[in-house]
Amino acid sequence: MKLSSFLFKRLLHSIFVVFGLSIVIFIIARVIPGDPARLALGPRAPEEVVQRLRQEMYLDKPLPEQYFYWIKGVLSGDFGRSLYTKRAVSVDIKESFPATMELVIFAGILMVIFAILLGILAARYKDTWVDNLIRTLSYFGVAIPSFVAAIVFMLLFGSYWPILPVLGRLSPGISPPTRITGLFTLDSLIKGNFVAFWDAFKHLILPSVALSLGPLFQEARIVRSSMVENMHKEFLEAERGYGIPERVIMFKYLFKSSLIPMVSVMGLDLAALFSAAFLVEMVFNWPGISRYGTLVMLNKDLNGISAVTIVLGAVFVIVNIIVDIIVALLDPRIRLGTNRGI
Amino acid sequence: MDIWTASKNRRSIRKFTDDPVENKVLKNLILEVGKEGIMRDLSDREKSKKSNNLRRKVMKTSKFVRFLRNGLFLVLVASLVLNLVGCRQQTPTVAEVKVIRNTTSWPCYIDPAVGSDGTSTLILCNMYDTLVFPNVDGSVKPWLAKSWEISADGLTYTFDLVQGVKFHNGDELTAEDVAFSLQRILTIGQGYGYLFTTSVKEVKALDTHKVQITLKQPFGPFLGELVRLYIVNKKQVMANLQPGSYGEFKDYGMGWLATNDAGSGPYKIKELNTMAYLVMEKFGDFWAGWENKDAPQYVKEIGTVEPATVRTLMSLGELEITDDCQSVENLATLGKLPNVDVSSHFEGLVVNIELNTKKAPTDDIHFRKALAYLTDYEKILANFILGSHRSGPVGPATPGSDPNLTLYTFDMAKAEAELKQSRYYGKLNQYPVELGISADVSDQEKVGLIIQANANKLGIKVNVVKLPWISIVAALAKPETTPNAILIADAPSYAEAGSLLQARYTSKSCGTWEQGEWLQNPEIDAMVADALATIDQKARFQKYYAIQEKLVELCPTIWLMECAVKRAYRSDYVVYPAADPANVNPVTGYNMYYRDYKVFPEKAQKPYTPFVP
Amino acid sequence: MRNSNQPNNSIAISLVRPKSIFWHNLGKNWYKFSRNPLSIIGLVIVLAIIISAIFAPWITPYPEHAGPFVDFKSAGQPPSLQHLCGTDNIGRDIFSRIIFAFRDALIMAVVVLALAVPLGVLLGLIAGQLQSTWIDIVIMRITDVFLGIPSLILALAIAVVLKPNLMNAMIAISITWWPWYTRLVYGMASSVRNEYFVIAADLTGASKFHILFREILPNCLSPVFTKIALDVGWVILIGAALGFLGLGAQPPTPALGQMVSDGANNITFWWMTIFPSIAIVLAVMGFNLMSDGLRDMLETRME
Amino acid sequence: MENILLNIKDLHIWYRVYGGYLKIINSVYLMVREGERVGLVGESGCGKTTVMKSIPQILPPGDFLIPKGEIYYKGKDILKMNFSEIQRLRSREIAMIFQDPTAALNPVFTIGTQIGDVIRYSAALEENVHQEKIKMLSIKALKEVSLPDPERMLVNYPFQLSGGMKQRVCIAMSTSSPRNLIIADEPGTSLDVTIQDQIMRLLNEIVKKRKTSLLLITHSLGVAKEMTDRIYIMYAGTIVETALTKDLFQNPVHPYTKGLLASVPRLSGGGIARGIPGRIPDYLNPPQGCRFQPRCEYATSSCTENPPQLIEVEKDHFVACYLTQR
Repeated sequence: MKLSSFLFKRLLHSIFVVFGLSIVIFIIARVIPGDPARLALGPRAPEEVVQRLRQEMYLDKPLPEQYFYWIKGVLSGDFGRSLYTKRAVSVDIKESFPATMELVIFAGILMVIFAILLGILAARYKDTWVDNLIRTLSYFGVAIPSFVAAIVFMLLFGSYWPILPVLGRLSPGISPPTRITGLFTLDSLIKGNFVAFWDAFKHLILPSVALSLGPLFQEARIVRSSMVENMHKEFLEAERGYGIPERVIMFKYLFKSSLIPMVSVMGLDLAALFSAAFLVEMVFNWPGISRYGTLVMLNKDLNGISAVTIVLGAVFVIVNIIVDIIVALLDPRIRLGTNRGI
Repeated sequence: MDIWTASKNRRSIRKFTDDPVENKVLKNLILEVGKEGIMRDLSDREKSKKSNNLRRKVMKTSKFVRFLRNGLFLVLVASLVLNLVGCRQQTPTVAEVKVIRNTTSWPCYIDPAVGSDGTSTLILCNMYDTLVFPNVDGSVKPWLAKSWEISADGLTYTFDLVQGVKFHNGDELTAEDVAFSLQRILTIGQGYGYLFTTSVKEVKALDTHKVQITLKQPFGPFLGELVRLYIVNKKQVMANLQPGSYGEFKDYGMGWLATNDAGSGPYKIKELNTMAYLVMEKFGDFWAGWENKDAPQYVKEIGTVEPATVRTLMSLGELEITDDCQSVENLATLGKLPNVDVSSHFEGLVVNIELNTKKAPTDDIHFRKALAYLTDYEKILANFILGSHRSGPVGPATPGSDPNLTLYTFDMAKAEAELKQSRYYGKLNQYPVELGISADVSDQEKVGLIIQANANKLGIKVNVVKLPWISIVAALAKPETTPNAILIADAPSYAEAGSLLQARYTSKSCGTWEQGEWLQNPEIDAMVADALATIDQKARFQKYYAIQEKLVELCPTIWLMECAVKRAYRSDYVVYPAADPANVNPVTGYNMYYRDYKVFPEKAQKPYTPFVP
Repeated sequence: MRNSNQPNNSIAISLVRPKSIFWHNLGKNWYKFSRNPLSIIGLVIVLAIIISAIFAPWITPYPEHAGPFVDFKSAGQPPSLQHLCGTDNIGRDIFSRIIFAFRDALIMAVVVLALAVPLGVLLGLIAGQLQSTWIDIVIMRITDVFLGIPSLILALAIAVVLKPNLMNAMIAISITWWPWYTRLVYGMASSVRNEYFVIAADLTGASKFHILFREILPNCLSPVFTKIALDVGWVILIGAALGFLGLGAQPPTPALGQMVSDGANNITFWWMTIFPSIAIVLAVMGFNLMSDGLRDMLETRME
Repeated sequence: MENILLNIKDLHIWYRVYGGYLKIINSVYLMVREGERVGLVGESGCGKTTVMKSIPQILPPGDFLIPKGEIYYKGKDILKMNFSEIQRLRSREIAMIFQDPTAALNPVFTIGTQIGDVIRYSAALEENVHQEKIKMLSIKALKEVSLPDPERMLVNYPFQLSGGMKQRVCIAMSTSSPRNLIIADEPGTSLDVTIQDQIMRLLNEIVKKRKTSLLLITHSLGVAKEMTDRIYIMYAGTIVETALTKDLFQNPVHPYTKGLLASVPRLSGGGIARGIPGRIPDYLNPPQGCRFQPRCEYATSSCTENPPQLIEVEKDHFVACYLTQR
């Protein structure tokens, strides 16, 4: 009951955010210098042709009206025609989004697993060499930008050590599995096509590692610190005092109470992976929405830009909602509603 | 010590070679040093002390390799596992098909009425047919049109079509289709439409195999232009109309043709991933037949020119021919790969620095000349694209370019002299020169820097600005936003000087990316118009020469070079026609006419990754 | 017990401003800071970067290589004694260029934060003080909208519509940066404003201004300082990312991200990629470590 | 004579901070006999809690240091015990009741889980027990501390209970299985007086019923007077006086004790309480000699030289003060 109302609030709020976002993005996209129609049609297109496109894109209308038409389209899933690929943006996005999804999910899994693992290790063996090692590592890891990692991998595995594929989602030899979810690994598994699965999996490794490297270590640090912080809590002393064994305290009481801050931060980082993907996909030539986004941005394809940003914004918001739900489920104080709203 | 490590390293090399992974290591070590490097080093064993630097290089790389081996032990283990499993699946499942895989800039627009960039052009050439076909000397030969007659006033052209030409879907190609295609491109006006919107008045099908085109005014190179008129299947297009704003023609099939083909060319579309690649398949009953039995069964256009990518594909044997926009360094590296050669030919692609004649300080002719003199052409040629050569307003490879034209040469003294005459001399620092270069081509930066360095010596401040292509297009739309100087490569649309001259220097083309000069010189306009209206080729060419001389004295442009089109390709099993100067076709795209290619997969040396359709 | 004596603590804080705390017991702060050797390492790195950036023209072996300079003869030399990090494909000394690149990187960080922080903090304060008034709502909703999308994407979108150069890159990043500070300060302010000492000040009839800047602000500052130190690193990183896509400083001005991508275009010369990458990592790491130290130093622990 | 359960000898505990160690516990002697109820009384911040936590070794590791001293439990030195022994001690012998129930209960677990685990791992039942038994026992434990509707309580989270209830839950947890020694750290001080009173009564009953010994840590002599047989007066980490409760109240010897007694408001006669001037000294560099000396009205030169030892002034009445030695 209380949870539902909390969720409702949260939902309302995020709808508002996306809406506000759409305005910001629209404004950004529309201040692009130069006549987008002309840009799209190239220099030699006769004036009347350009005029036609302008009308098709409502560029001759005042801004508010343009926005109205645009948002109307967006709500009906129509982002207009990409000036870059000359196709419906929605089609492009449908095509490219799963690729990014797959990459981010994979990276996310890596991130969460290793972060928690390292974090717990470091906390458990606080101030021992294990802890120091992990912490020093994490200081490095955090500072490695995804695109630098990507480039270095590319350099290493692309030319000096060609053991892992560095390009695209599948080797040229292998035909992509029939599209069900659009995630190659998943589809190929569903279809029982293990060759394709293995290939797709190999292609995933480098990009997702490059993507998750930074956040992974950041997480590890947060996990550690939040566990260490809880270690000094009186209830832990109490539980010790009551004679509850260390392992139970460690993996039951300490872990769950430390999980909550972890989850919320991890959610943010998970969403942030989408933006990091912008550069990684460029480097690894990964046909995802982020690469598409970068291309349309660099080519000033305003329909593309606004579509990609709004979509990613929405994803970002949705991820955040999900995280909030998880936190709520973990933390009774929120679930049973004694905390102050959002 | 030196010898010791070298020999040690040799031993290690011999040790490697049985192990698959290590083998790769060795290979890469070889690419790193350049194979002849190692070979020499190996043979030199007894007469040592020689080629020290080489050995040092080997040593260094081997050190690097060793570092990799130690530092990345885990990776190695992982890789072994992966490879083992990998190998099991990599054994070619199908008979090695004849295939050409070719990297190219992206995206491509495969609608004949939309695409006009390099990639689109080469695809269109292969998927669609034209009335006439370009010869290597730039003239045209009958193709879909087995003959034609031109009225005395040079206004009406009547074409007689070949019978029994089949579209990819089996329909017969008729005059209707020709008329429709021309009408369509005229209406849509994108792509190569501009060629015809200026010249064509109307088109009508006289009967099933006779089509008549009427021009607005006499136009000499019209036949040449027709190599850009791709004939689409009217029935098929009309059957696939989507809602659009072209009245009865709805969207004129643009939606459908964006991802499908309605052509009759030697290759038909198989699979198009608009973000990544295009696969074309040989069209079995192509009307002109397949006397070339070794032509590729499949062609894959891979949508990337990213050096690392290209190099990796090549070194894994997943690529037959590269794109033509690789940097000097990368071409050198590619050339060192086993069985890879770098071919070089000219297609009339000229690289110019367009000077804005409507903006200080480049509005002063002396200033422009100063810039032209202080440009170190030799250095640029040596470092931009090797094997290129100097060129005037029109590239020597293009029919109609003036063979004896006197060009500006690198001469700082002259440059200074010109500068002294310019009205900006003495207040140069108030007039910095903005030099725009395309962010997409890495090598362009070099050119910019070379000029910047020299200009600096004369006190001219040059700011190099890297712009994404689209921003360049936007900037050149108005004289005030056009930078003082902008580095742009341009190629003739059809094989004649007139094409470039019209597109580059007539007032009509001001505001397009093709003219950053804003020349707006009525004299030139008149001369060009007159030349183009001349039917007789000889006379026409003479007029072209005159225009080019006139331009040189106006100096609106720093004509750098005609760019060699360089592609790295697998010489062991691919016959790449353009590699032989005799077959080089001056019309852009026709050197990628895959019908003439020969592929022998069985001859392929390792590394070779067969293509599985 | 603990709860009941919290306010007196806070009063103690609010009466002496963090700054003066800092100066008064420098020794103690230094102890707190240096308790973690890593923070000292961070400090060293940061100082090294800043100093080398400032004195770049004097300490770099080839200062002219950061300007309009071409020397194809010595292009693509591997690291050696005369070229510590080798030379790039245009024959410029990479080491010198990295040092110079630090300049722009730092300038960018400073400018961005100088724009974003005051704005963010001010809005946060105001919203926090005038809680649940329409001002608060407007400010915080706008903040939410800006936080509703990854900052890199927004920065990209803004940067591409402007002309690619350093200034615009900085503007783009600043626009995406302020909301974080607004939210941070908002949180702090809205908790601090319920502390006894603020209420006390209110009751004694202190002016809104006084309360805002004398009572509340000082108590929000230490996390802000920490975040600033941290963000310098992140700004450098985002800047590099933009540069990587060619949206940063223009050639021949060296920029870290630009250099990395150039390296990617000339993979034969691995050093063209590796060393700028290391430079970026070092910079970011240095500031991270230092900010950790700052946090240990500034945060006032209970007990 | 009754045998000794807990015997702390010359215990020193230091706390690591900037610039060195806080010598918070400075030679504490303390003894608890079987079935005896002992009070440890002192101002807040004099180190009572530290002593208490040091007994089952639950002081936050790292920042605390025990330079010297022994803590004998049933004749075995806890400080020399290995981990399993300590574990056994915690789970079977000693029960802790913490000062602040809110802090002592894990906020994200239900009462049922927490008390259930205590029972599961307490020695009472080593053989693995099924959920039902545990549930039953927990309910019993909750009933014992007279909490209403225990079944429902099991699924509640701490934040859903009132302070008093939480405190009872804490007691229930520590008494859910038979223990020999209950260490109660100012139970209920964070609650209002009436609740506190109830809690105290409850504790008292349990101790009486179970015949377990009690170490009650409190800052109020009043509470101590009602609940304990013997009292230790602690000041700034040292025991200054100890005696049977009634003796102590009849004739306090140490000036500090006197001060404390004086500062307890008396309803009968007496007028306003007279507090002790000054405050607890700085542990970083405590005053020479007797730590109370700066605040002591009778302080003489000898007090400033070296700390006075505990001297038995009469039976079971020890005082650490030079006044007694004149």
